[in-house]
Amino acid sequence: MSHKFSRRKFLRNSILGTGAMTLGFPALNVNAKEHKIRVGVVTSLSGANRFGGNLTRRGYDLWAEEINKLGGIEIEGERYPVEMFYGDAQSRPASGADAAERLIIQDEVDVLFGPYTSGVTLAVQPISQKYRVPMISGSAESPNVWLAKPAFNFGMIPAVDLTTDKSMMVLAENLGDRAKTASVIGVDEPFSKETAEGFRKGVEESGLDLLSYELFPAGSDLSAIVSKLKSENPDIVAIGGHEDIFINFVSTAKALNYKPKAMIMHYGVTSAAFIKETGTDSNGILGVSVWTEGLPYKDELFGTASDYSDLSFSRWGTRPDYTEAACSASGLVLQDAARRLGKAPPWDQGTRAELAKAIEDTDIETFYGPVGFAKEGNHFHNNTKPVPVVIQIKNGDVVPVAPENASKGELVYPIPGTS
Amino acid sequence: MSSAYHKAESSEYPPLAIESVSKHFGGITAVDDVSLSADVSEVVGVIGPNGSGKSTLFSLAAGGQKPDAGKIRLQGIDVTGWPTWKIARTGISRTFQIPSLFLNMSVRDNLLAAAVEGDWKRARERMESTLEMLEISHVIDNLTSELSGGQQKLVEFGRVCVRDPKVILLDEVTAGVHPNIRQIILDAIQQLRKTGITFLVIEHDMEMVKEICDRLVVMDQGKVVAEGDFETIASDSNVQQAYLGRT
Amino acid sequence: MASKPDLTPKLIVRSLLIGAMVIALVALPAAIDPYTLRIATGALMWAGLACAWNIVGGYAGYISFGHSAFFGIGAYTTAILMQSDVGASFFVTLLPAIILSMAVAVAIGGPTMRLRGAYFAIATWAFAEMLLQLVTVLDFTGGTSGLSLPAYLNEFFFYYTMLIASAASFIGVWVLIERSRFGFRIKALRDDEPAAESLGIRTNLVKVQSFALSAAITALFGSIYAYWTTYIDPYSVMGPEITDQMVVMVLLGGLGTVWGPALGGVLLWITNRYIWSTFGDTVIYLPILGVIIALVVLFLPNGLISLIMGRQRGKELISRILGKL
Amino acid sequence: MDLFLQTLVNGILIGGILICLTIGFQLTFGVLHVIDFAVGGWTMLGGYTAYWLVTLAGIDPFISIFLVFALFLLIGRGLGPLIYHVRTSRYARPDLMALAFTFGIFLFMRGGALWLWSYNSRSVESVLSGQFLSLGPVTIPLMRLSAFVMALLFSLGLFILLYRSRFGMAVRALAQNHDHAGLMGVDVKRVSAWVYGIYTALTASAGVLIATVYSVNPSVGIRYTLFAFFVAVLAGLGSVGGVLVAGLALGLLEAYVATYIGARYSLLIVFGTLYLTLLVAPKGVLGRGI
Amino acid sequence: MSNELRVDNLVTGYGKQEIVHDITASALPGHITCIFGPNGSGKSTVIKAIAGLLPAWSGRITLGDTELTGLPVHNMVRKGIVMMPQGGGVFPRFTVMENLRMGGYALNNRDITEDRIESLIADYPNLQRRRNTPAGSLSGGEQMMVAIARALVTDPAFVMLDEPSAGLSPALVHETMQRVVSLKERGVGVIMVEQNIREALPVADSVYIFAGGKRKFAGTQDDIRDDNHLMSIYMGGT
Repeated sequence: MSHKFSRRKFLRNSILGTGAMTLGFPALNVNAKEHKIRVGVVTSLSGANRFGGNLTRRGYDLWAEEINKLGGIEIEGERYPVEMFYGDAQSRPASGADAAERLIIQDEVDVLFGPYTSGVTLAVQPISQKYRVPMISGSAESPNVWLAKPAFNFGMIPAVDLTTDKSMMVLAENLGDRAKTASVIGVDEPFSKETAEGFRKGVEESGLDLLSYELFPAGSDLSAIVSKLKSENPDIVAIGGHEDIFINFVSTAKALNYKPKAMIMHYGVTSAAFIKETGTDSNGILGVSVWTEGLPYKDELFGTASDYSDLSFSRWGTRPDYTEAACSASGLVLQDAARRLGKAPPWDQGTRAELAKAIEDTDIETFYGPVGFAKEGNHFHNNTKPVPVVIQIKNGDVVPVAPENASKGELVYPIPGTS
Repeated sequence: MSSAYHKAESSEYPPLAIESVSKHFGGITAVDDVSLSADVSEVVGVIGPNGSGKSTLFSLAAGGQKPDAGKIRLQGIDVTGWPTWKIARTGISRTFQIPSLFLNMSVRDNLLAAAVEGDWKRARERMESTLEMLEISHVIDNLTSELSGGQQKLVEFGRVCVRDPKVILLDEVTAGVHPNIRQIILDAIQQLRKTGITFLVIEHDMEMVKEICDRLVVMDQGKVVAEGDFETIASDSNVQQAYLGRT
Repeated sequence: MASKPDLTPKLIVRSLLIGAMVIALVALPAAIDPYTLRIATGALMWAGLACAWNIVGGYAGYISFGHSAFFGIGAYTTAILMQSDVGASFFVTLLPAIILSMAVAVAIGGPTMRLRGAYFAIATWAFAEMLLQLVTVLDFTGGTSGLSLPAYLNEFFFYYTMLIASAASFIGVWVLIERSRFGFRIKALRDDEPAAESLGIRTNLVKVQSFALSAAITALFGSIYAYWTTYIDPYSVMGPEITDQMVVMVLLGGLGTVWGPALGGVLLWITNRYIWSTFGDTVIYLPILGVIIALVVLFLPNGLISLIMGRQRGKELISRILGKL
Repeated sequence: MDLFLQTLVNGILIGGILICLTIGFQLTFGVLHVIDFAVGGWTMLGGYTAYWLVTLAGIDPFISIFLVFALFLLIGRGLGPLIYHVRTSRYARPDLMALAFTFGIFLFMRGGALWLWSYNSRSVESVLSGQFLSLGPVTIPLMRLSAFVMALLFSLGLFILLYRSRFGMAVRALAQNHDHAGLMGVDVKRVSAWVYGIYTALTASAGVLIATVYSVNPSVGIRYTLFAFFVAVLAGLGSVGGVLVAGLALGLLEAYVATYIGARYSLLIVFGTLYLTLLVAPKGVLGRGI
Repeated sequence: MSNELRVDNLVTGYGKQEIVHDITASALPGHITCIFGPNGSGKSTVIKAIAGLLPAWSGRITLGDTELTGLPVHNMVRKGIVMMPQGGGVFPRFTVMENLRMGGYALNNRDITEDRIESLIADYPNLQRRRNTPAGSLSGGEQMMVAIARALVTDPAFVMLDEPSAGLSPALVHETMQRVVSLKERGVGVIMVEQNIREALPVADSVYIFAGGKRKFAGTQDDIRDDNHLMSIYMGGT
């Protein structure tokens, strides 16, 4: 459905727009205003973060499709269908701001769903603030996003500094005496760096011996890093980065005959690309995830976490990761807040401010887990409730291994074949 | 005219004095202990076969090259080793053997660019009168790259004139030009010398040399081999050797 | 130049046109919505940046691939000074931004501009990459996490600020380069450096002056940009794409002309945003741009402006294309 | 000490990759006097060709490298006359116009690749991927080793072509003086076009190796262009022999900085060195022409 | 003579600058044809135009019945015309042998090239000894010898020399002229542009004097009475 939609928009704009060139085609976007809730998605549909950006879109779209199957969001007994609008941030902060303003001005959206990356989110926040359009971010994990206390922005995923250190501590506790030392590396870019810093904090707090902490530029040759780790030979290697780096690290380490006893990464370990590219070499690799399909959460729209996973798989052909899940859950937050607000769309500025208040008061259970936003502190408006799960790849499957209440299998340590 | 002469005569130093100047490139001596001085309003021809060091001498005088030995004086000021732009500002102006026009600029702009370090208030006026003198006012707005070879030579000549210099060095300024254009240049030189400008010209066109030069300096293999008026030179055995080769 | 232009009909038409354009530009915000105004603001910025690059690239003849460094210096100076621990107001930050960028330009301009042609291009690129890497490893620049600025969300303010900055840049360049001595010096240096020297022009000084001027304007736009977008990181204000855009805009509009960069900058930016809002992606814009550059080099080395302003250039172009076939 | 030795090996092997990348580039500069901005673009396209050949046809990169070589030889040969035309045109500054022209080509390649294949990185699998050789405390990744060997073979092949063939003699003559070579009967235009073809073929083949050692995505080109410039500048633009030394020097610099100073600073130091090298010795630290 | 090399009404120059205005001249195989004239007279420009290094703006260049006008430079050697640019035009980074092999490039036959080189180099003991020395490190005179030997590898009908004596010492100038005579003895037509008239005139079979891009004199050495006559042609024009 979303495909058809975008193609139709594409055709319409390209046919009508060719003549009009640029200025003054807002007129084209005037849609018949039935009582719909207009939702704008600002995310990286192109550019360096295109991959992740499209994951967020899938998550948002899946919710929109599901809720529209029921006729839309229910407010005061009436159903209001959801219409989605997209703005491509091109993985650039300034384009994200352009996109947000376009969605708000030209498409007159009532609410925004947020970008994939933290940088773009930081550039879009002031726009949402200016027009008083609430923005729910299903991605964006940098703690920086919440430092400025954005009144209209809400984050579904706990910032990395809340998750990576905890997961490291969980891991250390689980390993007990078996692990004494750890080294942390990370790509020198916002999310990856903060992930690495979180890991470092976790290492220090859990009493492990930190052998080294090193950041490196994206795209560098990893042979130096791997050789150094090999000579230090820590019990745990923690890596902050995206799947590209993990793939590169695993293959470089293999070529240099190095296999750490335990390797923990964060985002991207669970991605299909990582498991496919690394093959059997992914076996035993640990990851941190704020959500997996095995968790015991559920809600009315999507059912259980596992139901959600099946639904997403049948819709997109791949299993969802926690970003997709968080994005879909963003819709649930909107649904709940709109219901509590109890006012029919379209919403004017004042109403949208009330909606933001309603979102701030969110306290719900979803397939993604509990959602509630901090109302003060450094994680203002960040959903700090989810508890990170340590997972391990076993023969291509993602198996939660810690903490105990979520565990579905034994944590294998050291990884067989360790050097 | 007399006032111009008077003004020039009041200066006690020659406008240009080259004193025992030498220049080596690698193992080759391009200019070998050359001395030469030119008086106010004098036109000195520098002739000699290819590679005799004439153009190098010009570069040494105008600052494009630094001499290894010797001194260059302009109006009595020792300018040896000064940067080119600074020497140029003391009143020496030259053309190049290889055309060096500002090809992406109009004729007007070429001349104005030449006048830029001088009396800027009168620059436009001077530019216009120079173009008139050289009879190229009609191409004032053309890009110099669009001009014919002869017109380009005129622009280059005009560029050195417009600066109001005291000494002008012309390096083969009439090479390959139409006789009409050559005549324009000759007339201009005659006219300008009357205002007290000193000329040094490298020239292969002997008719022209004969016509305008007060004095000739013949160079061969970096040295001055003869000096004097045209008739003296033409029958000088050193000169014949320089031109016709030695046996 | 001490001359009064005659009031020819051509001049009257031109003055009327310019007057109309000024009125249109000033009145524009009243006529369009904030989003379109944002695009217009961007177009003004890129026109101004192209104008800045053109000083060095077009007039002095030094193809710089390092101008993103100055954009970044401007953006970072403003961003750092506006952090809450310093708390300077926006306009106060402009002066240090400009001074710092000029100081850097003067410091590196001397040695770097001894290099010619492609060597200069590579050296400036290396310098920009070096600065980019430096910004990512330093703490006070926020490293790769970037910096957020206090948000001031008045679209009129930014439109008029850009308009003033851009207009000042163009008028400045026009006055300085087309109407004063400096322009003759810089163009003479571009076309033939030894000849310029022999005419008394102090080329080394002129080179550095033009580099510093270009850097200052670039930094000015960097400063405004930072305040406008409210968030900057190393790649968004120092990435090579910023320089690339400037180069392409000038090349397309017309190297070494006053209005070419304006044409190139506005046209390309609007095209970019149009493709983006229509197709949702500007990737296709890149290969098209590449082909256009190659074609411009082959057939229209004086840029699009030569089609409008050139006297016989149009004919020349056609004959050149026909000559190729 | 073990780490020191391993770093030495790492540096040498990175150097091998850089040599591959730059050797053809030097040839075009030496002969055509063109600084080709698109050098990273050819690398990237070579990598993608190998990716598609292994993905769609199952051809191992060690075989497809020859196909890539042949394909890009023809592509470059086709484009060569245009480059020659721009470089020898009567524009005001043909060297800069040539730079701008190749910049356009590069943008076209990068944009085209992004459009067709998007931003994802693709790894090229070879039989040697992940294999290694242990020599005492030092581990040598076989894929990198073979890239290094390939770099040496390319260089050797190029040297044989240049110094042992009639065509090579013409190329070397051309590098010294276009007019004089023409007077000896060398068809300058044609030979120049073939030189461009050889350059693109060598560079695209280097791309195959690079994609197999690392991975390939449309944006890698810029970095490789800069690295090629670096090695070329260090070697002295146009010096083919100097590339061997300069490539190794840069590889070692990168490896030792990453290991002993911090990987975070490696690019800063690399670009800083490049900048300073250009200021101090614009004509290169090593070598002279072909 | 069917194998005469002719230029008829040639007009050419550099860039936009017309240097040669309507010159007609010819040269015979087995003869030494000398072109004299002051700088800028167009003498070098003419032979560059014959060699294809400069385009003929108008006029014709022919070798016997073969039209040479407009042929690219690399075809000339295959038509039997070799030009030696000023200074010899040897490749400085090539060894002596490589330079000679380059002379045979157009033959495209390794064996013939090597045979010819061996027979040629026998006449040049200096070069024999320095076969593997880079030409750039040879003296000017030796470079000239390399250039002359190299010009002969293809067994051309005409060799054009642009100021072979430039920059050489008097003794070497003399030796060079003897080499030129030996070319003639091989039956090669020589066209020589020269400054050193005194050395060149005695070996010339026919003489042209150009000045200002025009032909001022054509004849044989006997037509030139004495130095003063020559100087007057040179300096005054006739």
